[in-house]
Amino acid sequence: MCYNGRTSDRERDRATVTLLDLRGLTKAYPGVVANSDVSFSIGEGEIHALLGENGAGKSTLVKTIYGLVRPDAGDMTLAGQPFSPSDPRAARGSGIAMVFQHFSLFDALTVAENIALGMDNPPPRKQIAGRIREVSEKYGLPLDPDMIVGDLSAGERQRVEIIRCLLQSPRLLIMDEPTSVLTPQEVNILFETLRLLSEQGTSILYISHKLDEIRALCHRATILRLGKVVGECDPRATTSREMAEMMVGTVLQAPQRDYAEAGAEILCLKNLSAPAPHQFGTALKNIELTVRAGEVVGIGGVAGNGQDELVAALSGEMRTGEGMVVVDGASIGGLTPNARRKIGVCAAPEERNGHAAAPDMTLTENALLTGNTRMVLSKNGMLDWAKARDFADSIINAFDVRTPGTETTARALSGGNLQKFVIGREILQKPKVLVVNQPTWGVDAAAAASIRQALLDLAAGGSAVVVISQDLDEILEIADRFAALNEGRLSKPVSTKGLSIEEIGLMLGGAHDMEAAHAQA
Amino acid sequence: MDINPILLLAAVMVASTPVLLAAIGELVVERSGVLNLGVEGMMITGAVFGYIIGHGSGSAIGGFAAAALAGACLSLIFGFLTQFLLTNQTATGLGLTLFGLGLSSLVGQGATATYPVTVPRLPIPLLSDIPSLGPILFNHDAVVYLSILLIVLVWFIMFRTRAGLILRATGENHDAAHALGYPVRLVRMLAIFFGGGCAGLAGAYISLVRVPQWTDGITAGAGWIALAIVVFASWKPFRLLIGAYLFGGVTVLQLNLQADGTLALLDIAIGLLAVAAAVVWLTRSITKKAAAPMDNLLSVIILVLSVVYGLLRLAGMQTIPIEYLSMLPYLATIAVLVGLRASNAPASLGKTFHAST
Amino acid sequence: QDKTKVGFIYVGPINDGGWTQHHHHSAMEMVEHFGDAVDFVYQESVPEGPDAERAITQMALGGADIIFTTSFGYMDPTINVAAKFPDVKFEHATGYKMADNVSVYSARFYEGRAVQGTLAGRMTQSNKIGYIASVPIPEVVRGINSAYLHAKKVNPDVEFKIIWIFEWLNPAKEADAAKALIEQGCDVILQHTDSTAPQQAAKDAEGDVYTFGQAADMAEFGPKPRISSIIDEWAPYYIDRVQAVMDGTWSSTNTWDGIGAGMVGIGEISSAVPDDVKAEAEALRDQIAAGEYHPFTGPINKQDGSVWLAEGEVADDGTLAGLSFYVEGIDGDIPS
Amino acid sequence: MLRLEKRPQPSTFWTYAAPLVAVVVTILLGMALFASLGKDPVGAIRAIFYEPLFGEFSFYYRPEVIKKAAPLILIATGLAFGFRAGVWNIGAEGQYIMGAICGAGVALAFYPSESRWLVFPLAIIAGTIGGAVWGLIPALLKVKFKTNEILVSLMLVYVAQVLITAFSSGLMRNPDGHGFPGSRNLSQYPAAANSELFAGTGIHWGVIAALIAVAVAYVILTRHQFGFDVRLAGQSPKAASFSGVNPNKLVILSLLLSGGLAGLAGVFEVTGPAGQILGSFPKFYGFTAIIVAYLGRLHPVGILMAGALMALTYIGGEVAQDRQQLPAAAIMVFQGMLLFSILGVDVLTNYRLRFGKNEVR
Ligand SMILES: Nc1ncnc2c1ncn2[C@@H]1O[C@H](COP(=O)(O)OP(=O)(O)OP(=O)(O)O)[C@@H](O)[C@H]1O
Ligand SMILES: Nc1ncnc2c1ncn2[C@@H]1O[C@H](COP(=O)(O)OP(=O)(O)OP(=O)(O)O)[C@@H](O)[C@H]1O
Ligand SMILES: [Mg+2]
Ligand SMILES: [Mg+2]
Repeated sequence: MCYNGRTSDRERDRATVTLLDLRGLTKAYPGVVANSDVSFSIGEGEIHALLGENGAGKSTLVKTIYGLVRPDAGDMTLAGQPFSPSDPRAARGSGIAMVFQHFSLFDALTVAENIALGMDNPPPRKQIAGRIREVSEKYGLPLDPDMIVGDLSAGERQRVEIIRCLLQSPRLLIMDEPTSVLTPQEVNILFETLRLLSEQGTSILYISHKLDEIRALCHRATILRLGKVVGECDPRATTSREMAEMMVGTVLQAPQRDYAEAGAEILCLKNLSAPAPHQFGTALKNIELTVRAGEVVGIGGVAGNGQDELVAALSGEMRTGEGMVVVDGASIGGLTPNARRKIGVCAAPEERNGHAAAPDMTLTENALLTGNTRMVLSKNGMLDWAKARDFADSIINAFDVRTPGTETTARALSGGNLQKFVIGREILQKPKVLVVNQPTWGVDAAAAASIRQALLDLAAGGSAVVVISQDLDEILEIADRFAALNEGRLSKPVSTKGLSIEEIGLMLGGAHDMEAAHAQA
Repeated sequence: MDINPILLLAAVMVASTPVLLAAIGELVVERSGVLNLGVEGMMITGAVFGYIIGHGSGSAIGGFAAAALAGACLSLIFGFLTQFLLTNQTATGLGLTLFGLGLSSLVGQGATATYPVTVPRLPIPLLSDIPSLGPILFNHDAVVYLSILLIVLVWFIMFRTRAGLILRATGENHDAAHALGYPVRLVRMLAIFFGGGCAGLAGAYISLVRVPQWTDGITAGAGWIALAIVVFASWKPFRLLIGAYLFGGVTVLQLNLQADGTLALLDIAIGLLAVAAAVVWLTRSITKKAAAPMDNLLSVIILVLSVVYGLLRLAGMQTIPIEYLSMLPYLATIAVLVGLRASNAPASLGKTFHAST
Repeated sequence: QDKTKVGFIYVGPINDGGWTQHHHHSAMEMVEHFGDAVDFVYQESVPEGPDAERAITQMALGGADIIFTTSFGYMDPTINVAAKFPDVKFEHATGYKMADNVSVYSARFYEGRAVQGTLAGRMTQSNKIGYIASVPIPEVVRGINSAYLHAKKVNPDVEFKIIWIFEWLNPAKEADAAKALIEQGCDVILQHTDSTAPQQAAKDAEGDVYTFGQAADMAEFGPKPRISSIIDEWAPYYIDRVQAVMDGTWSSTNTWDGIGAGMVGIGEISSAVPDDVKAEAEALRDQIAAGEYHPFTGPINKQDGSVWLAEGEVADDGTLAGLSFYVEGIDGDIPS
Repeated sequence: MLRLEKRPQPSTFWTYAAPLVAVVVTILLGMALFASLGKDPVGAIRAIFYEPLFGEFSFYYRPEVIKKAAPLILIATGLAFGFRAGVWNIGAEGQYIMGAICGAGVALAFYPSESRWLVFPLAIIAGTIGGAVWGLIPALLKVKFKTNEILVSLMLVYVAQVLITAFSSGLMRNPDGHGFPGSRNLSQYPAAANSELFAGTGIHWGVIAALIAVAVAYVILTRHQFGFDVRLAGQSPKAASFSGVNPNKLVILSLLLSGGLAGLAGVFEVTGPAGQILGSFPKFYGFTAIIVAYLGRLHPVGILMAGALMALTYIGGEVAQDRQQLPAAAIMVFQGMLLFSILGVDVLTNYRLRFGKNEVR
């Protein structure tokens, strides 16, 4: 049940005292109004969700609260006092803490140093390690203060961020998409922590695209669309579908699929092992996998367990030993990316800006980035720009990429649109084998649905598709078989029919991650 | 052999001081994530201002202060361009060197050789009383000690204080530092300013103590060496000391070998180097520390070269072509760069930072 | 226009304290001598090679009547430009290529080195004499040989330690070289480089270390460490040649003058030198000036022991101009 | 408050307007500098920018500008590839010197051959190879040992300088040179001379090579796979490796290329304008070319114009020295200012200057 603009009675009971009140916040960027007249309030001890599709303005709003963005208009009050932080330190001084999704850890520094940097009056050097251990044990988030952050797994890094906030005993804790790199077990531990904090009176502003989480955790949700508040609801009493439709303003369609008979074996990984490509990488260990024509294999796992390396080993960015990667009976482990594309092996890595696509290049150039071999966009090394532009155009049309045209830089596209472009670019090359990593990461529901549909259609056309994802719902939705990646080892694939999230969680061996950290702590 | 090794050591300390001073400044700059290739330009500007003001005021301290200020002011041009106008750091740094060389020559036109001001020596109590060694090694001018003190100070601030932590964080990931509310540009401007000041001091040490006089181009490439040494030291303060003394050592050794006319000193130096290399190689092989295969390689290269040298000596080689000896410091730097590998670089080094609010 | 336009091309800045400064100084004396009758232009810090050719051409285009190019490296450019401007007179210092409108001039600095060698041989206590050499050209080699021969003559025990720095002016390197020499026991330092850095190093050294001014008198370092000097005296020559242009009597000549003609000056021998030694050196100077004595008079052997000049034989100018070997007794090799 | 706001796309207007604004800014700053030195500011600027091109003696200066610009353009064009690919070769000076040494060495080895069709081409090839090999050293060390190429290439500059000084008084000394350092004059050795092709134009083979290099570089950068790979690797290395670009190959190729072109410039210089191997062989073309490369925004056509501008300030600077008795150092300062303002004003191409608060749409 939804309320447009009105607060429910139940909420009024709960949030008797308002902690933070936003009135008419507006922030414009060149060509886009990120926040337009945004008003709502957060009560003390309330867990408040902020929902919206990509680019709706959620991050901009919380950055405003944290003093990183200065609004063009509007004002805030914190516990009744006017509040306009000039920088994050001022915000922290007023009791606001924030867990960022990106850009807030320093790989070369230790956990203790990272945490000290996030506090304004950190305990002295000698005591901080003790305080970290204390807090991390209290909330069940084990962490070794002397570790170098670059060596930590993604889950552990998230813990660093969270503990950094907890050490400051904030009045308002802001979390911008904190769970995307956590295992279900870790998510449970986090939620317990948040509930505990909430009971102790800490308010929490929680941003996530995972609506089930919101429903399980939050007391109230504010929904943004195109920078404006379009509604408010009680997530516990609203279905995910309803919330998603509010976010996008249209009716959603679940992907269609027919479980076709799998065809001949196309991709075969035999005892695939490879050393870690760099200091902070993961080694691949004895991976065995076969993928048949028309089949989608989903590979789950917490980030940093070898996903990037597996994609690299398949795409050709990383070469492997003879016979480890076999396509149609031929070993391709020593081939370059372009040689692999030639025989029909395409890939889309996770990081779209800077890996799958070059941010400062135009879409035409980005189409050329992988399309050259299969689409024959050059002759004797001389590039055929007209042909490349046509290819880019066809991707834009086929995948509904919202952009002014092919000569726009990739950087100017929103994340979701760029992701559609990247996936579209590979799919239009009609690959025999397609490997994608996090195809819908940070992508809004509508765009995610169309990407998943495209992957299914590709498989239906007889290709072998490997989808690596941390979004287990996504895997259950589109994969025929599932395998879990853990510390560079791949579990035995099982059929997804009848598989539950809980079973998958166990398969991921999420527990091992915790144990390892416990052992060190 | 007419070479006195202790005197040689003392000469090395003096010869290395300018490079050391400039390098410690640049180390701080690079740790904050900025690559300033204009060290040579700031250094020579410091040299000319230090010289002129030092003579004008008759005070060495005045000269050094003016030099530090001049170097620092020049560095602000670089800071403004790279931090506020977001220009490419490599090109701007090279431009700063060009500009500094021109400016110093312009300013120095009236500065003819006059009687230099004296920089007092500062014998270290007790240590300077050690017979034969003491008066030579522990009786330098104040700036030699200052350079060593600065190293300790920079190390302490960088690794033991919050300000240092913020500096390192800025160099490591400027976006994260910004997100946490640290003033990235301010931190970098301060680091650049400090680096400029150190380079200025270094220049003044050349024009007021080491030479001491003013001529166009007097720094003669020392600023570039300082840059090399920062990388050589893997951005670690104490390793700077090794790098600078090694470099100064080869320079001084080269001149001494020419004057000596025999290769006795080179025999000793190469002998010691070979022993050191053998020890490193043996300990590595025994402990099987695979983490540093390059150290091993370097050791083996040194050993092989030493053996070749030894054979040539046994075959009756009496001299080596001196004009080629001048290449030694540069080749040694390359060898060290290969041996130590430039790891550990601040992750944001040389990248442009722009935050939108 | 009846003014005579005189141009100078310098290799260094006019305040380098050495070579260029003295050419400029002499040029100014010449200007003073003629007053309004001459128009004086100069260009400093002109790199040798193609840049020099342009600078000289520019001056010729600008209407110069006579152009002095004051560095050896200007030889080919001077010849090239001279071919294009037959009406302009050119004077090239220290070179050997001549043309109808190109004269060459140089000084017999080795005469001064003989006096220095004598003083050095007498003044050294350690019998070790340091020599900071610049670029291995015949002029420098002549200087080393001349100084060594005369030091050896008055003190058979002397030993020369030579450091080549391959530059004419690099104060930092000169200072380091001087320090290295002093640390190795040299108590007299001769230099064929242009800065006062060696003087300063000698002054800072413990005990007495003696030096000599080079190109300039460097009197500010007297009476100790600087005990005498070789001074470049170009002014009389410049006045002479410009006068010749004014008179229309200029012709292409090859001038190689020494102490006698006043092109090489011996700076005041300071009070640090005992009177008898001073007298001995001055006697040598006067003998050379009078043409009674030539510093390269046999018997002199080459470094390898072979005979160069037999008893009483005097070196001819041709051999001297291209001198490229050490005399017997000097250790080490000339870099080549 | 003044703020910079990143443009989604670089501004076309400012791409062309920025250099002009920068030149105007530099002229104003320069006039202030010259006035403060007690010189006639207008006269000095006129001497620098006008005299060489249109003044009384422009018939002489124009060819000189061309001669001066050619090596700068040639070297900068090569460097642009590396800089675009993120390979920081700042040792072009050394590669340029090695090109001269190797080219001259081969030419001298055939002395006194009269076969122009043998000696000159061989010298050119040897010079190119010499420069390329000198560039290959930092490339190989980077690929094999991850050594920083900025520093290695720079150190090799000093080694090359020692070598040319040593060779000029040793190995390559002119046997008929009266014991003076310096090789035989190659410009007076017809089989090896790189002389003017059309009398009085200043155009020699090096100028032709520079123009060809610019044209070829333009085509490669805009139309060829290699140029695309170079740009891709420079802008985003990970995307490049995903695309199939081999970063090691790129490091080696771009250093070979920039080294080779620098070597080529060196051999044209030593057989032409400079004439001989000498300690004072015209230096700094290699360093100045870095500046030229950036002034030209790493674009071949931009480099062509930047090289010409830089050469103009050199020649014009000498005119100003001659006419206004402006010190040589003042010209260096002026060049520094020019570089600073061109780099600084360029910010407007990628960013928009905003005063005060954002306007709400
Ligand atoms: N720091 C920045 N500077 C300039 N523009 C930026 C910046 N950050 C984001 N943008 C602009 O924001 C837009 C896309 O933002 P972002 O990548 O966060 O996607 P998004 O808004 O989350 O969209 P999506 O729904 O597709 O994920 C682009 O137009 C980009 O140019
Ligand atoms: N620094 C910036 N400069 C220019 N535009 C920006 C900037 N930051 C954000 N924007 C714009 O503001 C809009 C809102 O971005 P914001 O990051 O707040 O979205 P979001 O709701 O957090 O999206 P997501 O779900 O992807 O995190 C974006 O579409 C983008 O166009
Ligand atoms: Mg987004
Ligand atoms: Mg966001």
